[in-house]
Amino acid sequence: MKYTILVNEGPYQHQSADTALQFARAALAQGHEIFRVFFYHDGVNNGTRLAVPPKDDRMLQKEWSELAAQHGVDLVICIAAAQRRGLMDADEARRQGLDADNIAPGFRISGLGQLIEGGIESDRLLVFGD
Amino acid sequence: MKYTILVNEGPYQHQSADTALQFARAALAQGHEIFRVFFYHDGVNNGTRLAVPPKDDRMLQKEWSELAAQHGVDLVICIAAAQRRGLMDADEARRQGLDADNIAPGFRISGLGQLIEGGIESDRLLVFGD
Amino acid sequence: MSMLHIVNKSPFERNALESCLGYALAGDSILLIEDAVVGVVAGNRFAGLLTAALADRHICVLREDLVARGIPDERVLEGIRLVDYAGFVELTVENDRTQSWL
Amino acid sequence: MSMLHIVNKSPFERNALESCLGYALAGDSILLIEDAVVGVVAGNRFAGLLTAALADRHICVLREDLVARGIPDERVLEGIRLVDYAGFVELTVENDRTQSWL
Amino acid sequence: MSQTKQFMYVNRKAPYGTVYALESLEVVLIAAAFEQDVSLAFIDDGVYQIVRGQSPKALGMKNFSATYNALGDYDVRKLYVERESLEARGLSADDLMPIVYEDEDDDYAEKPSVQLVSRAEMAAIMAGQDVVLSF
Amino acid sequence: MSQTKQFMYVNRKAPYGTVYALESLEVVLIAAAFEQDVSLAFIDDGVYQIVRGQSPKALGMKNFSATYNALGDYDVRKLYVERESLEARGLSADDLMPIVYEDEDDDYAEKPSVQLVSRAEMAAIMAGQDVVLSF
Repeated sequence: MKYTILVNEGPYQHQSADTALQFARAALAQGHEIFRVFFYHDGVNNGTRLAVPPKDDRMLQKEWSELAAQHGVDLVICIAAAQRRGLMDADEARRQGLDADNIAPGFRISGLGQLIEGGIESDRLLVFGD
Repeated sequence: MKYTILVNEGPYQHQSADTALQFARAALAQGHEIFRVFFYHDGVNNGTRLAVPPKDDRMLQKEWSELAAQHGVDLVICIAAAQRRGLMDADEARRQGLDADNIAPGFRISGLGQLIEGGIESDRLLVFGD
Repeated sequence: MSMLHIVNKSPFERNALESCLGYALAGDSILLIEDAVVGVVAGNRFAGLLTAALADRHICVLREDLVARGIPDERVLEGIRLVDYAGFVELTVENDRTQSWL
Repeated sequence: MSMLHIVNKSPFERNALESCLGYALAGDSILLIEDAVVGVVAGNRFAGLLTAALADRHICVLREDLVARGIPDERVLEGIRLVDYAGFVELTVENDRTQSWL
Repeated sequence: MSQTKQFMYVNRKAPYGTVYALESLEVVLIAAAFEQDVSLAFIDDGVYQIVRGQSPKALGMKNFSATYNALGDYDVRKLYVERESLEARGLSADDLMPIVYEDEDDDYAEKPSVQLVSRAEMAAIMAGQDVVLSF
Repeated sequence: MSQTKQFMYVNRKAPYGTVYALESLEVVLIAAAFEQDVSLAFIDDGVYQIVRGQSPKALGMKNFSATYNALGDYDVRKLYVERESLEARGLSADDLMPIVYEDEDDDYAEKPSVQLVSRAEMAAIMAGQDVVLSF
């Protein structure tokens, strides 16, 4: 099976990102393909590299980056949602005249069309949110 | 009256930050004092300077900065909640070995004691959240 | 000594209003803001509950949030008072304490 | 052609489970995850609703979320199937589509 | 991407209190360009998204409700509203915006995009979808 | 800051599904240092925060429930649990963690911090607070 996963909430505040990650790992372990994980709404906040959670807690942002590195999963952050909330890659920060960026490795910023494409190309589209 | 306001949600996703801002302005207009606005949970995400919302929409992060500039309101971001979620000032970023920071003007990062102090020192503590 | 209870979620979606009404004492005030304002429309499923509460508690609704959602003043259940943000501030002055039902 | 309905909120707090049960058709599956798992405890206020739904629909609960919240297997309402994350994936394979009741 | 799939957007939340209604609409507008079969469901508090007379100006928010009127131009013509949800909220069809589309097969006559359906009818429509997106 | 105020932390949400339970507890721990009169209320799904046997390890989350046991050492000794909320959930007092404190005025005898109260009693306790914090 080919999956696209939609994540609508940021890390920690809601369990959605945790559940999405665990689901993705379980699907990969069974030999399924994760075509794409799309981060929308506050979900874009999963893609920051500036988080430093307590040492005895999980670091969700890094776990996503590892998932991308180990399994080649495509992690896409919605550009419109990211702009509202202050998630930026270097290119976008330059274009907007901002003095910093904060996106984590393995994530890329793109448009909502990537979500629709995921829905068309995948056998299943799963939504995790609040 | 002296108020402390607690904001538990980030900008846009929930109306909480809008309501808190409107309440603060209405209170100031009546001659009341806002002792402090404390940002906790996802509320810390109100304090980013990297947001670029659509031109036809409000820019909440900047409205907070303006409230601080115009009325001297103390905007405090909880450090523990900020670290989990990737909100950093320059000092904290340096301490954590990070290559960027993203805090907006008028905000400062401090501990939860600032919230309790607000509750003790103020006549009213109002909570805005999800 | 009275409490201002603030409810910000639709009673159709969450249990916050019902919990709040179970705790608000006689003389307390309840202010509905944000999505909670959809609860005050006359003839809806919560009209009976609110009417009963009005017997000994004050219920107010934030007009800016009503207007945003297209609910005209005349659709608001009888007995519920409309306030603006200035009135919201006044409610926090008139009552000794506030409690948000998040 | 069957649907996997996913509910992640406590039925005590939100209306998602009740809405979902109003839409799930005979043969559909309903999976309770995250805070929704508190809904499956035998003897709670939703036991009757779930028992009725079990007549023609499958109801599953994510065990990792039950364990996190201190709910032992033996407290789960009769007829509800416990699955782990691997079982969650299998449910998305067995059903043709999924719908999350956010 | 030659297949055509049935995409349904399920809206269960009131507008303005959260961003879901607005950002859901933004997805629908993008989705229209992909030439899939798109429909929208408004149930529970989602019916408030298409209530007439919305005016969030005093909140400092954008009034995006007019955009629903433009959906017809994007070939999004199926907006299903659950009757039971309206009734529980003291609302009727008269409280909804008159959203229409122009039917090119009928001399561009304006036809209503909004269809009131019962919960049972809505459940049947949902069951026929390939992809269900909820926000 | 010479006044002593009554602070109440109202917990209405289950743990782990959201961060509120954990971050609320973090506030309570800090608040203890300010020598105010602190109490906690567990109502609605909040009662699940102090249910025994929590084990979120498989979720990759920290099990912070043991921290409630340490509250006594911080002079936080008033944990009120609403009986009606337990009953609606098929729970009883036996399902809760045995949270205790040491009473220094009674030869450091261990005494229960958790008190089951009715909704009416809880409402009266709430009405006596100066500051009510809900997350």
